[in-house]
This record gives sequence, structure tokens and C-alpha cells, in this order.
Amino acid sequence: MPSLLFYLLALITLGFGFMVVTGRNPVTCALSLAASFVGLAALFLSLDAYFIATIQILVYAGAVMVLFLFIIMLLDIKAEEGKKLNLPAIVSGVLLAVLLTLQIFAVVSGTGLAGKSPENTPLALTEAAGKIGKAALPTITNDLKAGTLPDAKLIGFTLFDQYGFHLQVVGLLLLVGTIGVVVLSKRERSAP
Amino acid sequence: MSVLEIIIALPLLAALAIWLGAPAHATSLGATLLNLLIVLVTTVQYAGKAATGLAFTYSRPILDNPSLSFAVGADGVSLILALLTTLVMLAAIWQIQDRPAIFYVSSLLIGGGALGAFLTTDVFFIYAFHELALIPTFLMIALHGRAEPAQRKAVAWKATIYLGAGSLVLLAGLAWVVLEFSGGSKLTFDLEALRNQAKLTPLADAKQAQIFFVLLLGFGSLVSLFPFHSWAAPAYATAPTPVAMLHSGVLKKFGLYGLIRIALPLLPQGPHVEWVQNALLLMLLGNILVMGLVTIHAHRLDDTLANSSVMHMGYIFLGIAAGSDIALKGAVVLMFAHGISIALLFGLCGRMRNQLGTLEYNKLGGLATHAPAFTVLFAFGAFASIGLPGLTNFAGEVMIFVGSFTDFKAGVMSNLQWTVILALWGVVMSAVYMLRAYRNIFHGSPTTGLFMIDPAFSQRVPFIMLATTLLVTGCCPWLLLNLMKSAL
Amino acid sequence: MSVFTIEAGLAFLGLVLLLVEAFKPDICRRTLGLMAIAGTALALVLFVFAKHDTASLPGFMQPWHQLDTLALFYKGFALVITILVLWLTLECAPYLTRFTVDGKLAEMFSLPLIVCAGMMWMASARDLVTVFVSLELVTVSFYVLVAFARKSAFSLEAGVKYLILGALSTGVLVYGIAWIYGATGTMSFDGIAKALANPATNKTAALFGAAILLCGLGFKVAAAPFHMWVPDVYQGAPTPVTAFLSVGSKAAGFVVLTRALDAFLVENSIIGTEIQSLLLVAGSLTALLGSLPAMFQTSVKRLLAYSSISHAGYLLLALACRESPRFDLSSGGVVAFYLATYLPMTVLGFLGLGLMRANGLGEDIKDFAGLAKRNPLLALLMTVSFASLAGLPLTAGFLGKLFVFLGLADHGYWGALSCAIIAAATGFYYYFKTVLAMFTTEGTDAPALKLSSATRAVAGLLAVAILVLGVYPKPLQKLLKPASATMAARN
Amino acid sequence: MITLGHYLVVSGMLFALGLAGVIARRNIIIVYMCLEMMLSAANLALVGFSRFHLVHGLPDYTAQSLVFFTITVAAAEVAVGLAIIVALFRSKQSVDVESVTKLQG
Amino acid sequence: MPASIILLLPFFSALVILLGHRQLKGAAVLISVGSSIIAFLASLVFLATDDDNKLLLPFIDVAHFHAGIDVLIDKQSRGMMFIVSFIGMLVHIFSLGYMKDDEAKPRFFGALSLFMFSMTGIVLAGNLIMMFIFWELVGLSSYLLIGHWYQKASAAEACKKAFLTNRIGDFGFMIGILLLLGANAGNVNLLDLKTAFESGPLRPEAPGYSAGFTTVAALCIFLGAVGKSAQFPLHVWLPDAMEGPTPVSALIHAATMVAAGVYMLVRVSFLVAASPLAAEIIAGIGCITALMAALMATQQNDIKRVLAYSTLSQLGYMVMAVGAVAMAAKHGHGPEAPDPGHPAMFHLYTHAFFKAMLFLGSGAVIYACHHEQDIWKMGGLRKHMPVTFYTFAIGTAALMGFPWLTSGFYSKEAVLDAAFNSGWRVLFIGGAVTAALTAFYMTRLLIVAFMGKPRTDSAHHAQEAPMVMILPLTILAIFSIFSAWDGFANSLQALKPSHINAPGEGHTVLIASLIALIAGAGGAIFLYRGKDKDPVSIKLFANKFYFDEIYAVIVRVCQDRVAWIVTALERVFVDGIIARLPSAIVARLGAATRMLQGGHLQGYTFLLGGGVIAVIYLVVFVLPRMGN
Repeated sequence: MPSLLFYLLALITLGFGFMVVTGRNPVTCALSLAASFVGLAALFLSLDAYFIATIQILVYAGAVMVLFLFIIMLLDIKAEEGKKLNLPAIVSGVLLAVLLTLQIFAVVSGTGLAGKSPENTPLALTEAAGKIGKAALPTITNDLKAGTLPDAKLIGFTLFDQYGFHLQVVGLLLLVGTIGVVVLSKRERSAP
Repeated sequence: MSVLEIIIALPLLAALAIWLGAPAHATSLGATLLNLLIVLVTTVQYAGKAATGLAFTYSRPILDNPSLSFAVGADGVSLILALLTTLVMLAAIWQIQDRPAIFYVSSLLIGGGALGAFLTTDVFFIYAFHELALIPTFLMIALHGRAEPAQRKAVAWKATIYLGAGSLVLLAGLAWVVLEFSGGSKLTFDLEALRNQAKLTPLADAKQAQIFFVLLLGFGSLVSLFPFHSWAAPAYATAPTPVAMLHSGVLKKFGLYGLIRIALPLLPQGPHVEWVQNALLLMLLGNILVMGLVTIHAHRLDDTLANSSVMHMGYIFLGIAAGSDIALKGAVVLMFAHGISIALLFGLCGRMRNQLGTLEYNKLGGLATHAPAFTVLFAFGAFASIGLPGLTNFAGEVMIFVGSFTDFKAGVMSNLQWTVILALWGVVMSAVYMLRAYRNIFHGSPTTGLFMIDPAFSQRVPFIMLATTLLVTGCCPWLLLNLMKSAL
Repeated sequence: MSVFTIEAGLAFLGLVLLLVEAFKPDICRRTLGLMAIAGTALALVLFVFAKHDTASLPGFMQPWHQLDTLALFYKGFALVITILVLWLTLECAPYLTRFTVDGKLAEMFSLPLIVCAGMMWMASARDLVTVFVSLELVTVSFYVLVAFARKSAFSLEAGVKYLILGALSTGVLVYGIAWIYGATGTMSFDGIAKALANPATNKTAALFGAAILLCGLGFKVAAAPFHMWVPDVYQGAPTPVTAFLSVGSKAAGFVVLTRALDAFLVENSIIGTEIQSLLLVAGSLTALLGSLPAMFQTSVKRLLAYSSISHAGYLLLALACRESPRFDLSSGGVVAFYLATYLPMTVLGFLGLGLMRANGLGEDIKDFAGLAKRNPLLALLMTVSFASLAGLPLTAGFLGKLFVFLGLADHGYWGALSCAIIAAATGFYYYFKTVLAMFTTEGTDAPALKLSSATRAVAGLLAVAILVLGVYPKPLQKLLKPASATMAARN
Repeated sequence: MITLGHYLVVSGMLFALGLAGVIARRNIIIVYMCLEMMLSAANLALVGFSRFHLVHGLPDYTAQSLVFFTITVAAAEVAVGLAIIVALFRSKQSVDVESVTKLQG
Repeated sequence: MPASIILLLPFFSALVILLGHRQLKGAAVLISVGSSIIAFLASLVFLATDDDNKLLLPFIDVAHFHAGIDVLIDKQSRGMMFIVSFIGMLVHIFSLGYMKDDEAKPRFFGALSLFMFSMTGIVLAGNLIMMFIFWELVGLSSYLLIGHWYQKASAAEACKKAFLTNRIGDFGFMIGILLLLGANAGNVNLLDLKTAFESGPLRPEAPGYSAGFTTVAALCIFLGAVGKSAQFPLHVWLPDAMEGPTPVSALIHAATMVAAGVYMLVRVSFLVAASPLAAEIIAGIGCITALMAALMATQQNDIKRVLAYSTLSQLGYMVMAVGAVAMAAKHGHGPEAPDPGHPAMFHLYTHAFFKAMLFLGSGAVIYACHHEQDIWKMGGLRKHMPVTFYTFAIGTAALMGFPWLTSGFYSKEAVLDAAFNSGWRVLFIGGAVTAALTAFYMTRLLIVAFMGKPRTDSAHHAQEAPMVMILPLTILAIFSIFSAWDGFANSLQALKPSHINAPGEGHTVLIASLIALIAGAGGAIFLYRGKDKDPVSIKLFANKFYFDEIYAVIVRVCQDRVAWIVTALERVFVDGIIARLPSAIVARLGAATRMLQGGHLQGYTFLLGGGVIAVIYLVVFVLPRMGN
């Protein structure tokens, strides 16, 4: 992948992220977040994670952001303009962010992991077709043999073959979330 | 099932029964009296056995590894202390009048805890029972202490924190002991097993000294070893009478018992390593001389008694520091003696406070005229703590002093022996403050102080019992010594 | 019947109860509660008699679920605490309903069942994915439960704080998982252990990942410096939820922590010493930061929250002491033992608090004044509970602390031991401050406090459990013994 | 050449950025957005690692499964979280972090 | 057998009276007097028993430390026993009359029995521990008896003072015992100690012998005697002890208990002999006490106080004799080895009779004068109380050492002889001057109290004492005269030195003492005849050299002030550093940690984030470098 594109995408992600953090208007923030997530999704794409990129857009940039915007609108939250900024909080926030970034820099530069790149660790699709063996579905092996990465199929296969239990738990979790939302935002039927 | 288990359980069960609604006075008195009889019979049995080691042992395993069991067993030392406990308990409970049930319950719990601590042979339970006995002590000081609520709470807190911290240091020391002496395969809390291991593979002297010092600090702060004593005087001065009697008389002996029972057998060289010995000697001199002077300065009877009780601990520590067989036995005798005498004094002191409302020396005087029996009883306690021969304290003290001079080379005095000389001056000081108290309270014209008459005979019985004990064991200390035939 | 069936059934029962409430809105909340309790109790009974080997699980579960003693113990633990929390909810219902929407409590009976299932799954987790999903199931449920009494400003505030901080910790946790995965290339504990025992594994990345992961888990167990949410949330949440959080959630967190540490501190682990030092530091700090501020609390509930922090500190210290050859309990065993003793005393404490509230009293220490006169039994039971929390001998709390202290001393961690001792000494102060208040005679004009016989029975049972565990812990130790054995084998 | 390191640094910076936002912002909704950002940053790291941890020459899909779960869970969390925030707003007419400072000490 | 009767009978008498004095009432008196009579009879039997050293009762018996109630029966103890039981019996009988009207008679007689028990114990003690036990017990009985009229503040203070002063002496005594015990392997049996010092491990030739040790031990033991026998500087209690009833003064504070110190010193004379320095100090202290007390006595107006100072002075004599004999032995002037006689013991023996008689006589006077004790308020009693007067005069003569006729003369000669032979001439001169002073103040007393005209009504109406009081006086008067006779003294085993009738050095001693007697008595007659008030006034003597005042200052400064300071320091430092400082630190820490829980979400998130960064820093960047 061209470096330039990576830097562009990183800039989009981090830049809009920065706007989320600094934006005074919640709506701006929400929209910036959506934009940042789109950039992130593109980074996922550059990492050959097409399915993840898709649901990042669908779920995050789509559903979650809509939810945020909806709530912001619903509550009619004003911008923080009139409010004083909490200067110590800002300073400490920035300080911690800088420190954390420095630490991550140090860790990344200190590990051998950092050297891996798409160029020196290419996907080996056709060999994989042989190695995956019979366990996988034929459609996956066929795609692999054809030299395309059946990303969604592979994730789906992993999820439903191995992580069936987890899926159910997550399903339960979503249900709990639903119940929670109902419980927490339900209006009182009878005034006391 | 061992008879010792009954002895431990009886007061605790009685306490429970009272909490659940049994008549407090009758139940507690009956249980204590019965317990005293059982202990007496057991003691006589033990003396008759001519056995020297542990007797009446019984063990109920609780954990395999770490090996922990509810094990009871008694030798002469524990029986002497059990006897002390039951005697003081009986007196303390007997003298309670017109008080809520919690007085009885707490007395039974303190006594029961003390009995448990003295009669179990598992380090864990020895520690545990003592803690059990401490709680009611705190509660009673805080709730029914003889001071303004805020002040008595402060006093109770001071004691609580001191003793709590001391207990934790002690716990650390005990843990260390258990770890060092358990042998390679598994941890054990069984004192006998630990002792055997200590005999088998004694530690290096330097290490013994370290562990001993930790134990000394832990046990010491429970016994108000100088400079960890400042909880004791206000606590005793404030505590309700039965609690003051039981804690100063009995429970405080736990720390000393622990040193004699746990620290010394496991770490025989501990107190003799130079730095530990010097530290101990300095501390006990603090008890004797500093606290002696502080006691002289006291202006109230409860202050005098409370501080004197702190002071006298110095002598018992001296016995432990000396470490010879005679001195240790002397220390045990003195523990018994001090327990009885201070309980007697606190009991009388409480009665005086009830009747007179004050214990300030300058408001008292001439009580002997109208309360002669009371005076005589007080004299027993006072002269016992002065160390008058014929009362038990003397036997203990003289044995401690003698025991400190067993390895004396003519012309060369060791630090220990110099300490004894200074400690002897403390005997003079205790005469000073005790006689001053006696003079101020009982002597003089009856018109100079408040009026008080002798309590009814039935209320004198517990004190007569204690005084008699002092006299009998004072004239015949061999009665106690016969229980400790083997070397400690 | 397999264990998994019971767990799934429990979750299902939660849903059924929701449906029951939905379709029969006028159902008596007591019935609902008793149904939940009965269901959980049934689950407990079934669990005891269920097959306890991995082979009995459905095939798709087998790679993700382990049924070693530790897991089984915690599953039972989760069931017991759930039953108690449900009971506590019933006890607290009279005042809780004043703060809930329409005075309904249905979700307070159904969500705990789901939480219980989540905790049981956490106990068996063999990999980080399972940990993550079940942990989140529990956490999200707790977001709801904490804010459940939302008409109370406290409950709502607690909910917001728990939400923000919980979500933050989730982010940290996932980031940590990512790095651990990056460093070891696997998410299963066994794989991580294997990779960490391999010197070729990148140490810095592994350390970084492990550190962040432990931060995330540390939040769940209230380890310093991630404990700051605990006092506020515990104080604000409805009392049953607080009890659930402080016992159930914390226990679940410790299970996962035990599993993770078993992997991180595997023999010859490249990050072993660092993580161990971290645990010692964090444990000491937690014990102190829990104990010191607790001295000044006036609210008993908040005090219990701080106490729960300091208990977490002791537990962390227990985890830091790995193999104790002269001990039948491994660190995991000690933690399990400690938690088992911690359960009855904490629940009893909260039960007392709940009963006070249910009788129209406050949660402050001063509200406890004269309790001994108003209800001697309750005062006695509370005293037992607090004595055990303080770690007084002959109560369960003492044994737990003793094992921890012994372990520390055995390994020669004197610094940590002194911190723990200072914390415990401070503990004496604040626990007995409360006990003292109960026995003071001033201000006892308040009316006598009546307890139903069922309440008395439950509270009495808990107190008896504290005392029995304190003097006869052998069965419990036996129960936990194979756990340590298997872990020793794995280590 | 773009390496895993680059992705990790971007993920780390996004994470740090989110953290800064969480600490600095007063509007709870925005705080919550920043939290989502942090979660996404973690996801980026996961995906990055999974891409370069080849199993049979393919990215490691177990890690991507976790990402999937994370996103799902995040969605549920957002739902519940926003519900709580709504409840807070209803009771306090504010979503400022300073409106929840009653519990302290 | 007689030994145990003599020892235990009074004990049981005391016990019975303690337990049942309310019920017994008058019977208590009879029990006590009866027991004293039986004890006296037993002591007569006892005189004929053989030497013995046996364990009577066990006390402490641990390891190599054996301290039982074991009696050492030899000439010294038999003789002393006779004195004690005899005078004890007489005092009991006298008290029947003297204490007739006292409400607390049972208490008095109980304490008297206790005293008899304790004193017997001292006399019979076969080892030093037992000696110490009874040593303390006589202290107790003395305390009880001095404080018999405790309602009087002066009596209450006096008994306290007596006990405490004795305690200081006992402090030294105990140290001495411990030193000997340590040096002699736990054995403080008197016979064994004697062997040890004379031929055992403590003899001067033995390896490791330390002269300093012997001296220190001897002096420590001597300190016990200083307290009990009221030697300078611990003499202050004895005059105050006269607050007690007069029979008590006679028995305890004149005849027996105060002599116990001397008796004890004689018992351990081997120890004194072993250390020349100690012997010199002992003799010196004795001489100082004798002289000083005699000087004080010249200016006292209280009849009992005159006698008390006289007692002090005579005790000083005896102590001086102990030291002098040991010194003389070193110069080769000692008695022949087998002679058990000791001038100190002999003087003790004679003194006991005449001093007891004098006290009882003064008691009779006080009784007759309605408890008037000031001699200047008496006068002319000779006519009203002739028997008392004559007996008193006999006692005075004996005390002055009226030559050849009285027992006092012989014993005093023996003491002066020992002093003369000691090698320190100053001892002898001191003794002679004391003799003169003794003659002076006793003559003064006799003249002022008995001669002339009655000066007050009470003296005017004085009547002769009743029979129970006269009888003991008479008996004692007889003894005051005859007790030094060989037949008497030897059969009573009085330890009369064998060379007593042959003073050496050309009668120097005899002449000196005669001169002293004449000078003293003559001076007194010259000064006091027919006077109604004291013509001489020497403040220093009257105020007892200001000892009480000095001691009061010492007590106030060294004890009370120091106690105050120590108490304050203890509060501030010990309590402050050990208790309040840590708790303050913890409290401060607690308050500080509480600040972390400010309730602000931003603060919490900051802490959480900061915590993560700190943990990362610690784990990733610090710990791996520490190389642990």
C-alpha cells in the first residue's frame, strides 16, 4: 500500500478524532466521529479486513452515530460555548495523552513486531487453501484457490464454527441492552 | 473430649445463654463457680500426677495443611493461669451489682477467651481466643466506662488501636515463627510440633533474636511494655470494674504467657542475644522506673492502680529477660500474684467509686474507721503489690531476682544484674505510692474524707476469696511451684 | 445434565421472568422474586448433582469451557450470591420501589439471573474472547442495575459514573487484549502461557499488553489505582446491587485475574517477575487506599465500599504469592478461600444495611446507634459480620487474612506484608467504630426493629457460616484442594 | 514502507486522543464518543495484529472475531449508556460531568 | 519442736484475730497474751535444746535455689529468742493494762502477735531469704503498730515513714542477699555461707576472690541493718515511731525489732570480718549514730523521744561494736576463736531489758499523766508513783552504766573495750563521749520528770499504775540489774564475752567510762536541778540536725518533682511518639487519600488514565531494568 494513502487515512482518522475531542458543538463532534470512523474503516481495508471495515461503517458510523445524533437532537444539548472550560482537566488530559503516545512509541519501536509490513508478510492465499484442509467449507477453499480473500466467509466460518457460544452470549447481551434501555428510559406510567 | 474443653466452653456457653435471656446473675455465677471447681480439681489432679509435660491433651483437626487443629492441653503454667482466670472471674462477676446483662456477658467472654488462650496448644487458637476476649473489653470501656462518653470512647479507641496494632505485629511474629519452625513439608500451628522442630533444628542466634524481638513487640504491647504502655493506664482507670479486674488481672497476662509459652521455647537464645537483651532491659526499666515515678505522681486511686499495674509488668519481663528456670517460674508466680492482687484492688476501687463517687486522694481519708473490713482487704492487695513476704507477689519477685543472679560471677555484674538492682529500687517506689494511697484513703481522721461503710458480707466474699488466695499461695508458693516441676 | 445446560437455563429463566412480568404486569413482586430465588436454588441443587467433567459439555462448548475445581467453585459461588442478592432485593423492596419507575422491580429479579450466568461463564473461560463477552454481559447488566433506582439521584449518579469508567476500562481491556494477542499470537490462556514461557516471545510487547490487560481487569476488581469508582458507585447503587457488585462481580473479576495470572506467571515466564512486583505494589496500595480513607466515613455503605477495596488489596497480594509449597492452597486457592469467606460477611453487612433502610433508617453510622437495644439479634449478627470483615480470629475473615499474610511472609514480601498489616490495623478502627455505634445507649428512643423469621433465618445462617468457616474451614479447604493441585500441575 | 508499527502508532494515538477527550470534556455524550474512539483504536490494533499474525498464510480470524464482538458489545453499551445519559438529563437537565458530584469523599 | 511452737503460735494467734476479731472481742486479747506466755515457756525449754539447723517448712524450692523456713538453732538464736519472748510476754501483759480502754484492742494484739511471729522468724532464720521475709514482716507489724492510732495524722505519717525508710534499707539488704546468693551458687544458708567465707569459694585465698565484692556485699547487707536498726542516715523513722502506743515502743522500737539489725550483723559477722573496709564503715556509722543521737537526746522534751534517741544511740553502740570487733580481729585483738561471745550481742541483751523497762516506765508515766508526754509538764512523780520511779531509776542507772551494779555497765564496758581495741581511737573517744552524754540526758530526764514539784495538774493527780503494769516493770528492773551476772547471762546464753571482766590496757576503758558517767550525770544535776524550764537551748540538737527537713526537701525534689517531670515527659514523648504521632500520620494520610475521591468524574478518569500510564511505566520501563 502506498505510504501516502496510509498517511492520508491516518490523518483523516486522527484529525477527525481530534475534532471530536476539541469540537464545541456536540453535533460537530458526532459528525467528526463518524468521519473518523470512516477513515478507520479505510485503514481496516488496507489491512485486508473487509468485513470488519464494513461493519465498522455500518454499525459505528451508521447506527451508533445516528443514535448519538438522535440523542443529541432529542435532548437539544447546547454547545458548551457558555461554559467555562475545565482547564486543569484539559491540561491533564493532554498531558496523559502525550505521555501515553510517547510510551506507545517507545514500545512500538522497541519491539520486533513493528517491522512487519504487508510487503514482507504477504498473504499466501493459494497455499492456505491447501492448509486449511477439509475443515473449511468448499466455497472458502474455492475462493482461496482463485486468489481472492473470502474475508466475510472466513469470519463467518470462524464465528459460526468456533464462536457459536460467544455469539449467543453477545445476543443475550444485546437483549440485556434492550431491556436496559427500556427500563432506564421508560417514562413513568402513573405519577406518584 | 478433654476436661479443658469444658472449662473453655462453660463461660462461653453461659454468655450465650444470658444473651438469649437466661437470668444473668445466677447463670454467670453458677457457671463460674462450677468452672472454678473444675479447674481446682483438674489442677489437683495434675499436681497429683507428678506429670511434667502437657496433660489433658485432646486435639480436633481442623485443617490438614497448613496443619491446624483445636488442640487443648495444659501444663503447670497454663493451669496456674487458668486458676487465676477462674478466680478473678468469679470475683469479678460476684461483685457486679445492679448492672445490665452485658456486664455479665462481657465478663464471661473475657474470662472464657482468656481460658481458651491459656488452655489451647495451637498457636492459632491461642491467638484467636485472646482476640475474642479483647472485643468485649473495648466495648465495655467505650460503652460503660467511668467517664464522659467522648472521653471513654477516646480511651477505648486508644486501647483498641494499640492492642489491635500490637496483635497484628504479634500475628506477623507468629506467622514468622510458624514459617520458620514448621519444617519443610507443611505449615503447622501446633505448638508441640513447632517446639520439636525448634529443638531439632534451632535457628541461628541472630535470627532468633530478630523473631524474638518481633514477638516481644507484639506480646509486649499487649502487656503494656514500655514504651507501648500508654493505653493501659487510662483504659484501666476508665474501664468498668469487672472489665478492669479481668483485663488487668487476667487478660494482660496473655502476652507474658505467650512469651513464656511460645517465644522462649522456640527461640531460647532470643532474649540472650545482646541487642535484644539490652533493648528488653531498657524497656522493662522504663516500665519499672518511669512508670514507678508516674505512679507516684498520680492523684487518684484508679490512676495509681492502673499505672502500678503497668509498672509491675516490668518485673515479669525481668524474669523473662533473665530466662533462667528460677526466674521464669518466678515470672509465672508473679503473673498469678499480680493478677489476683490487682483484681482485688480494682474490685475494691470500683466499689469505692460506686459509693463515694470520687477517687481523688484529697477528697478521701479515714475510711478505715467505718469500713475496717474493706480496709483490711485493701491492705492485702496493697501490701501484696508492695511485695510483702507472705503474700504471693513476694515469692514471684524474689524468684525473679534470684533467677537473675544465678550466673553471677563475684565482682562482675552483667547488664541484667545491674537492671535487677535498679528494679529493686522500683520496689521502694511501689511502697511509696501504695502507702501514700493507703495513707490518704484509709488513715487519718474519718472527718477529713467522704463517708463509707463496709459492704455487706456477701459482697465481701469475692474479695476475701482473692485475699485468701494471696495469703495461702504467698505463705506456700510451693503450691504453685509444685505444678511446674520440670524446667521451663 | 451438564453444567452448561444449567447456566443457559438460568439465563433463560431470566428471560421468562421478564416475559411473565411483561404479560402479567400486576404480578406480585414477591412471587416474582421467590420464583427467581426458587429457580436459582434449583439451579444450585442441579449444579451440585450435575456432571462436573468437561466431556459432559455440549461439543461446541468444550474448547471454551473448563470445569476445573476453581471454575466449579466459582460457579457455585455465583449461584449462592445470586440467591442472596435476590433475597436482599426482596428485603429492600419496600424502599427500593420508591425510586424505581412505577415501583416495579421485575428487572431486579431477572437481570441478576443473567448476570449469574455471565459470571458462571467467566469462571470457566479459557480464552480472552470468552472472558470479554461474558465480562461485558455482566458489566452491561450492571450498568442497568446500578442505575436501576433512577429516581434516586444517587443511583443515577452512580450509574453514570459506573458507565463512563466502566466503558473506559472496557476500552483499556480490549487494548490490552490486542497487545497480548499481538505479543503471543493467541488469545487462549494456555497458548499465552506457552508463548510466555518461550524466551523468543517479545518481552516488551508482552509486558505492555499484560500491563494494560491487568489495568482493565484491575478496574473490575477495584485494584488501586483503578478503585476510585468503587466508593461512589457502591454508595449510590441500590443495596442489593452493591452487594452483588462487591461480591459477585469482584469474585468474577478475581477468577479471570487468577486465570490470566496463571498464564502470565507461568513457570519461566518472561514477564513473571515484573508482573509479580506489579501485583505486590498494586496489592499493597489497594489495601492502604481502601483502609485509610475508610476511617473518616460516616456512611456505613460507603465504608463497606472502602472495606471492599482493601479486601481486594489482600486478594491481590494473595495472587502475588504464587506457589506456596508448604500450603495446601495455591494462590488461586487462597483467593477462592478468601472470597468464600468474604461472601457471607459482606452479604450479611449489606443485609443489615438493607434492613435498616427498609425500616426507614439511614445508612450512616449514627443511624446505627442503639441498634443493640432495638434489635439485639441484628446487632449481634452485624457484629459478627464486622468482626469478620475486620479479620478477628474465630471468624472466617481471619483465616483468609491469615493465609494471605502467611503467604507473604513465606515469600519474604515484608514490604507488602507491612502495608497489609497497617491496612488491617486501620480496619480495626473503622469496623469497630460502627460496632461501637450499635452498642451505644445514647439516642435509643427509636422504636424496636422487627425482623421476619425468614430474614432472621437467612441472616443467622450467614453469621453461622462466618463462624463455622472461621473455626472449621476444613471442608472448604478440601473443596478447593484439587483446584490448587490441578493448577500446580499446569504450572 | 508502512509497517505494523505505523498502524500500532496510529491506534495508540487514537487511543490517547480518546483518553484525552474522556478526561478533558465535560459533556458526557462527547465523553462517551471519545470512549467509542478508544474502543475503535483497540480494534485497529487488533486488526493490525491479526493481519500480521498469519495462520496458514491467512489473517488470524479469531482476532477479527473479537473485533466483531467488540463492535457489537460497543453498540449495546452505547444503547444502554445513552439511555442512562437520557435519564440523567431528564433528572438534572444537564449532561455535564459536574452535575454528578454528589457522591464523594 | 519448741522452735515451731514459738514461731507458729503467734502466727495462728494473729490469723485467728484477723479473721474473727469482731466475734472474738475480748477473747482476742487473751489469745494473744496466752500465746505469748506459751511462747515464752517454750523459749525456756528452747534454751536447753541442742544446736540444730533444719527445715521447718518449705517455701520456695526450685532448681538449685532452696529457700525454706529453716531454723538455725545455736547459742545466739536461743539467747535472742529468750529476750524476744520474755520481753514480748511482759509487754503483752503490760499492754493488758495500758490498752485497756482502747477500742481497737483486738487489732493491737493481733498486730502484736504478728510481730512476735515475725521477730521469732528473724531470730530463728537459718538463711538470708528467710531472714529477709521476716525482716519485712516485722516492718509490717511495726507499720501496723505505729499506725495503731491512724486517725492521728502524725501516727499515719509516722508509720508510713517507718515503712518506707525501712524499705530503703531492705533495698540494700536484698541486693546484698542477691550478691551473696549469686556468688555462693544460690545458697544463702548462714552456716554454708560461713563455711564459704571461711574455707570455701569465697575465702580470700580462693581463685577469683574479689575484695571489692565482699565489701559491697557486706555493705549492702549492712544497709538492711541501717534501716532496721535506725542507723545514720536512715535513723529518722525511729523517733517518729514513738507515735505508736508505748508498749510497742518498748517492745519493738527499743528492745527487739530495732536490735534485729544488730542481731543480723552478728549473724553474718563472718562477712563483716571478711572485709576490713566494710567493718570500718560499719563501726564509723555506728559511732556517728551513737554520738549524734545522744546529742539530739539532750534537747528532747518528750519523754518517749528522749528514750527513742537514747535507743538510737545505744543501737549505734552495738553497730559500732560489730564493726569494732571485726576490726580488732584483724589487729589480733579479737576474742579467742571458740568464744562465741560478742559485745554487740551482749549489749543488745542487757539493753533490751533496761530499755524495755524504761519505755514501759515511761508508758506508766504517760498513762498516769493522761497521755501527757512532755517532761516539763511532769515533775514530782517520784511521790505519786514510787514503784515506777524506782524501777525507772534502775533502768536509768543501767543505761548510764552505773558501775559494777547494773548490767548496762558490763555490756557498755564490753563495747567500749571493743572500740578501744579496734585500732581506731576515734571510735573509743566517740563511745566515751556518748557515754557521757547518755549519763547527761538520762539524768536530765529523771530529774525533770520525777523530781521537784508537779508542774501541771495531770502530773499532780498522777497515780501509781495498776498491777499488770507494775509487774512487768519490776521484773524488768530486776533483770536490768542482774542480767549481766555470769550465772544469769550464761544460762540465758546472752553471749557475754568471756574477757569482759578483764578490760585490757591498764583500765583505760574503765576510767574513761567512769569519768564520762560522772561528768554527764554531774552536769545534768548541776544544770537541771529544780528547774521548771530548760535552761539550755541548742536548736540544732532540738531539731535533730534538721534531718527531717533535709529529707523532706530531698523527697520533694528528687522524687515528687522528678515524678512530675517524668510524667510530663511520658505524656509528651512516649505517648506522643508511640501513639499520637503515628495515628496523626495515618489520619493525615487517610484525609489525603480521601481527597482522591473528590466525586468529579473528570478526576476519576484522569486517575484511571494516569493509573494506566503509571502501571505501564512501572512494568515496561522500570521493573525490567531493575533486573529482579
